[in-house]
Amino acid sequence: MILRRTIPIWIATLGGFVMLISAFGKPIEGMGESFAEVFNVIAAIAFVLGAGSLLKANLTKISRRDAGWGFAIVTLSTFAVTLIAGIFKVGVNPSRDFPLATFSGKQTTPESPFGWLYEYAMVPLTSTMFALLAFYVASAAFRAFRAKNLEAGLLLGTAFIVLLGRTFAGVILTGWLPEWASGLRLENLSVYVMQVFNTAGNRAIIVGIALGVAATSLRILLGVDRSWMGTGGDR
Amino acid sequence: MTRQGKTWLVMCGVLAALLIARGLTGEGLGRVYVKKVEVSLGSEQVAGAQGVSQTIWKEVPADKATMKWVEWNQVAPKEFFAARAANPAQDSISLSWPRTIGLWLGAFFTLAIMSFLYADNIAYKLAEATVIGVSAAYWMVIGFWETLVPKLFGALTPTLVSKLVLPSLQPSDVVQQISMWVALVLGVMMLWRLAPRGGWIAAWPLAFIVGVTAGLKIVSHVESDLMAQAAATMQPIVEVVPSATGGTDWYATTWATLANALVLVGVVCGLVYFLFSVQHKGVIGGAARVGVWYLMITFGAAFGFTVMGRIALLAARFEFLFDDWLWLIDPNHLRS
Amino acid sequence: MHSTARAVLRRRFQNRLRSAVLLVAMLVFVRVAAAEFITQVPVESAQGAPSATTAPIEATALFNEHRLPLGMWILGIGVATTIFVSRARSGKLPTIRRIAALEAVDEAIGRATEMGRPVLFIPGIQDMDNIQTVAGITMLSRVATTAAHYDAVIEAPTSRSLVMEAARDAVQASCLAAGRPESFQPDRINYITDEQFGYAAYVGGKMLREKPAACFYMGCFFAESLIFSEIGNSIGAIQIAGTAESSQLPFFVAACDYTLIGEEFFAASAYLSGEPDQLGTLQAQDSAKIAVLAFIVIGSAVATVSAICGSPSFLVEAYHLLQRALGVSP
Amino acid sequence: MNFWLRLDSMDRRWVFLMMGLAVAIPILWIGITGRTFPETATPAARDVFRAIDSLPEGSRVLFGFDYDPASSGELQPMATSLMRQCAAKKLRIVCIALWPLGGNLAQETLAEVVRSDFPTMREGVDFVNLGYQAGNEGVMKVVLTDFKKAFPVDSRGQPSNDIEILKDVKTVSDFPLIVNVGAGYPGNKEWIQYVISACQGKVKMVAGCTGVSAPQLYPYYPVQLAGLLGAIKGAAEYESLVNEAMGGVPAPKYLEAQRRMAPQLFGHLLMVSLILAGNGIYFAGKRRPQR
Repeated sequence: MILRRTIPIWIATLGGFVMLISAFGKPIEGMGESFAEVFNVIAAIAFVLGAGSLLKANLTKISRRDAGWGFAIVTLSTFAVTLIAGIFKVGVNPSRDFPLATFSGKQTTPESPFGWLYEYAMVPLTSTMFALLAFYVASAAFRAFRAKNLEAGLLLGTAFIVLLGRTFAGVILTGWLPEWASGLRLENLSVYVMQVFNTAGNRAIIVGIALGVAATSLRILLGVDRSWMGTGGDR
Repeated sequence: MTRQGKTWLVMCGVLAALLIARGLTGEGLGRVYVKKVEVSLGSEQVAGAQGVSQTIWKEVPADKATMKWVEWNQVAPKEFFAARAANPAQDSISLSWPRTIGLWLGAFFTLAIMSFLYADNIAYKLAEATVIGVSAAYWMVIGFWETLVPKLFGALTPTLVSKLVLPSLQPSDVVQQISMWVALVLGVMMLWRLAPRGGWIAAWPLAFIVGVTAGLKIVSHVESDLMAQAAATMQPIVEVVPSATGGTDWYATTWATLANALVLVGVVCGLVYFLFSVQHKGVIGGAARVGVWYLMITFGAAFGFTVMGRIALLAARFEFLFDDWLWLIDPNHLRS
Repeated sequence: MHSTARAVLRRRFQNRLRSAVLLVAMLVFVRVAAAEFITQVPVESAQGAPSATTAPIEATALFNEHRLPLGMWILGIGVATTIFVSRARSGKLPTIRRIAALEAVDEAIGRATEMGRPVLFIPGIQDMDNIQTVAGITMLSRVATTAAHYDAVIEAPTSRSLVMEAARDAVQASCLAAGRPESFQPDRINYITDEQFGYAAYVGGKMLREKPAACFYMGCFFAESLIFSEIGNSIGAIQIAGTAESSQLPFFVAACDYTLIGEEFFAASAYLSGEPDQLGTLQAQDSAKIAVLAFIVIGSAVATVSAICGSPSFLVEAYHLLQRALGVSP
Repeated sequence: MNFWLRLDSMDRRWVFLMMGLAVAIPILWIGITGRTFPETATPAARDVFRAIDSLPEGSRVLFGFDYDPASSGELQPMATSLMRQCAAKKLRIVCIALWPLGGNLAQETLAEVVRSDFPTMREGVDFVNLGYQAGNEGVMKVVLTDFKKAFPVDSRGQPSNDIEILKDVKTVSDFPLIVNVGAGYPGNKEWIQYVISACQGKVKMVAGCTGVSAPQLYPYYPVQLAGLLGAIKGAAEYESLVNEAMGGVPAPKYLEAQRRMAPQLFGHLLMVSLILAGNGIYFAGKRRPQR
C-alpha cells in the first residue's frame, strides 16, 4: 500500500510544491520550463504503450473475427506502413545544408512515402472530419435553438445578431439606418455585443475557471482528493 | 434492396456519370504536374563565427558536385501547358503519377467522410480505419523525430545525433542533461507497465506529472486569469469622452459609461452564479439569474463566431473538390 | 477493525504532516515576502523621507519580487482551503447548492444498465499535463464507482497514451473500492490516436454502431465537442458534459442534456464525493471568489468616485494599492 | 398534416443537404465570375493594420504560426496578408511555430509572399524561418530569458548565433511586435498569458484567430492585444485594408478571404432561417392543445 498509494501521493505533493515555489524563487526559476520538456519526452516514450494498446485491440478483433475485423487489418497495415516510412525516413533526401548526415532531411515533403501519406490521406481525412461541423452546427441550430425561456431566447438572439452582423447581410438589412442610430446597425451591434456582454461573460467564466483550477490543484497538492490516483495494480 | 441501398446506388451512379462527363470536356480532371530539379552540391571550408573552420555545402555545377540527387517540385498545370506548347517533347515538367493518385485518393476520402452524414457505410468505415492507422503512426513519428531525437538523444548521445541528424546541434547544459535523465527514468518506469510484475511503479511517474501540472497551472491561472482579469474589470464606470470642439461628447459619454457599467454588472453577477456554498435565493438568486443571462449571451456570440469558422472549413473542402480535383473553377489562376 | 483504526490513524498523521509542510512553506514565504514588501514600498514618513528600507540583501537575490501579489493570492487560497477543510472535518459541513448535471449522473448510468447498453466516457483530448484532463479522470473514477455498483459497462477510448494509463488505473481503483474488482475490463479503455479528428472519426463511428445509452464528456474539448454531442443526440443517449473550454460550452449547452460550465466542472468531483474535506475546498473556492468580487466592486467604486471628484490623491493612491494587489504596476 | 408538424419530423439529412448547397453553390458562382463583396473594416482589424503600419522600417517582427492545415481555411489568408504588409513595410520577419506543422506553413507563406513578390528580401537578413519547437508554453518561457536557447537553429539547421537578423536579439523583448496566427493550444492565449503579461508593455502583440477562439480573445483586446483578426470575416476586412494600402489590382492569392465571404453569407442566412424555422415549430407546437 505504501508503494502503491502513499509514495505516489507524496511524489505529487512534493513535485507540485517545488513547482509552486519555483515560480517565486529566483535560483530555481526555470524549473517549470524543464518540466515541459520532461513531460514531452515521457509522453513520447509512452507512445509505446499507446501503440501496444492499438495493436492489441486490433489483433484481438482480427483473431476473434469480430464485426468489422477487415477494417482492423486496414488500420494495422496503414499504421505499420506510416510508422516504418516515418521512423526510417524512407525516400527522404538529406538537407541541402548537411548532405552527409543521413537523417537530416525533413520527412514531410510529398516526395517521401511518409509525406505522401500525410498530404493525401491524413490531411483530406482530418480536415473533412473537421468540415462536418458545418453540417452539425446547422442541425443543432434547427433542433436545439428554441426560445423555450428567456435564457434560451438570449442565446439565440445573440447568435442571430452575430450571424447577420458578421456578413454582408447585416449591411443590406440595417445599412439604411441614419447616422444618429448607427449604433443599431447589425455590424455595430455585433461588435458592441462582443465588447460588452461577451467580455463580461467570458471574464466571469475565466475567473471562475482560474479559481476552479486553483482549488483542484490544491486538492491534489494537499492530498484532499486522491481519486485521480489509481491503485497501480498489475494488469 | 432497401430504400437506403437504392439511394446509395443512385448517388454513386450520378457521381460517376458527372465525373465521366467532366472528364470528357475541356482539360479534363485533376492531375498533378512536377518539375524535375537536379540538386548538385559541393563542399567548401570557411572560417566560422569563433574562428574555427567549418564545412559549408553550396550548389555547384553538376560536374563539380560531390553530392547529387533529384527533387520533384509541384508546379501549376499552366506551366506544364506552356512548356508543352513551346516544346511538345520536353521532359522537365511531367505528370506525377504518385501525386495524381494521391489527389484522387484525397478526393475519395473527402467524399467518404461526407457520406457519413447520410448513414454509416463501408466507405466511411474504410476512411475511419485509415485515418486511425495513419494518424496514430504520424504522431508517433513526430514524437520520435521532433522530441525524442533532438531533446532526449540530443542531450544523452550528442555525438550520434549530430553525426546522423543535426550537425549543428548545440551542446546541452547540465540542467538539460539532468532533466533528460529524469525523463528517461520516468519514461522507463511508465513502460514498466508492460512487464509481467511490478506494474504499480508506473503510478509514480503519473503522480509526478499530475503533481507538477497542478503546481504549474495554479501559478499561471491565478496570475494571468484571476488577477489580470479582475484588474481589467476594476475600471471607473464613468468615462468622459471629449468632443471634437473641446467640450464633452454627451452621446459618446453615455454609451461608454453604459458599456462600462454593463461589463461590471456582468462580471459580478457571473461570478455570483458560480458561488457554490450559497443557495441561489433572494438577492443572490437574482444576481445569479442575471449572471446566467450574460453567460447565455456569451454562448450565443461564441456560437455565431464558430459557425463562421466551420463554414470556412467546409468551403475549403469544397474548393479542394471543385478546384484541385474537378478543375471546375480556377480562383488562383493555376490553369489559365 | 484494528487495521482500519490504524489506517485512519496513519492517514490522519499524513494529513497533519502535509499541513505542516504547507505551514512551513508558508512561513518561509511570508518571511521572505515581508522583507521584500519593505524594500518595495518605501513608506513615506511624515518628513517625506523613506523610513523603512532595511531589507536583507540575500532575500532580494532569492525572491522574485514582482510576483509578490501572486504569492499572496495563492497563499490566501491555500490558507482558506486549510481552514475550511479542518472546519468541515470538525463537522461544520457547508450546504452546497444543487447542481442539476451532477444529480443526473446516477440516473444516466441507471438507464444504461436497464437498457443493457454501455456508458461512454470521454476524458477530453488533451494530455495529463492539462488540469482539465486530471479533473476528467477524477470524474471518471466517480462515474466508474457508480457503474461498478450498477454493474454497467464503461467504455473510455482515449486520445493520449498517458491518459489511457491514468484512466485504467482510476477505473481499476474504483472497481476495487466498490467491492467488484472483477468488473474492471482494461480492454474497454483504449488508446486510439493523438490526432483530434482521427479520434473524432473513431468515436463518432463507435457511437453510431454501439449506441451507448449514456455519454459523459468531461475534460478539455475542442471542435470535436459538437460532433460527439450531435451524434449522441441522434442516437438518443443521455448526455452530460463538463469542460472549461468556454468556446465549446455553447455546443454542449445546446446539444447535451446537462452541462457543467467552467468552474462547475472543477467543483463536480468534490460535490459528487460528498466527503467533508472536499466540500470544504468548495467553500474555500467561494471565499476566494468573494475576495475577487470585493476587489472588483471596491476598485471600480474608488475609480469612479475618483474620476468624478477630479482625482484626489488619497483615492488615486488607494486605487493604485488595489491594482498592485492584483499584480498591475500603476 | 400541419406544415410545422411536418417540418418538425423532417429528417435532419435534409438540413445537411441544404447546408452543403448553401456553401457549394456560391463557391462555384464566385469561382466562375470572380466577384467578391465589399468589406468595411471593424476597429479590431484596423488596429492590426495600424500596429504594423506604425513600426519604423527595419523593425523586427516575431511571426508565430500556431496552426495546422486543418484550420488553414480560416487562417492562411490572414497569415498571407499579414506577411505581405510586414514585407511591404520593410520589416524584418522572424517566423516561428509551436505547432509541428506550423513550420511548413511558415515556409509556404514565405515562398508565396516574400520570395515571389519581394525578391529583394534576403533569407537570414530580412527574414528567417526558425521552424517548429516542441514544448508549448515551455518555449514561451524560455524566449523570455534567452531567445536563442529556445530556437537554437533555423529550419535549415543553421545555428541562430550565425543568423544576421538575430544578431542582437537576447530575449523576446527585442521584438517590438509579435504577430501570431493561432488556431488553439498553444496559441494566442498562451502568448498573452506567458509572454505579453511578463513583458509588461515592452512588447505589443496582434493576433489572428479562428472563429471559435475569437470570443475568448476579445477580453484581451485592446489592452493586452493591440489588434485582433477574428475568423474569416476579420481576415477579409484586413485583406481589403492591405489591398487598399498597396494599391493596384491584387493577385488572386490576396483575395482568398474575400472570396470565402460569399459562402459565409449564404451559410449564415441558412442558419438564421433554420433557427427561425425551429422556433416556428416550437411556438406552433405550444399553441396546439396537448393531448
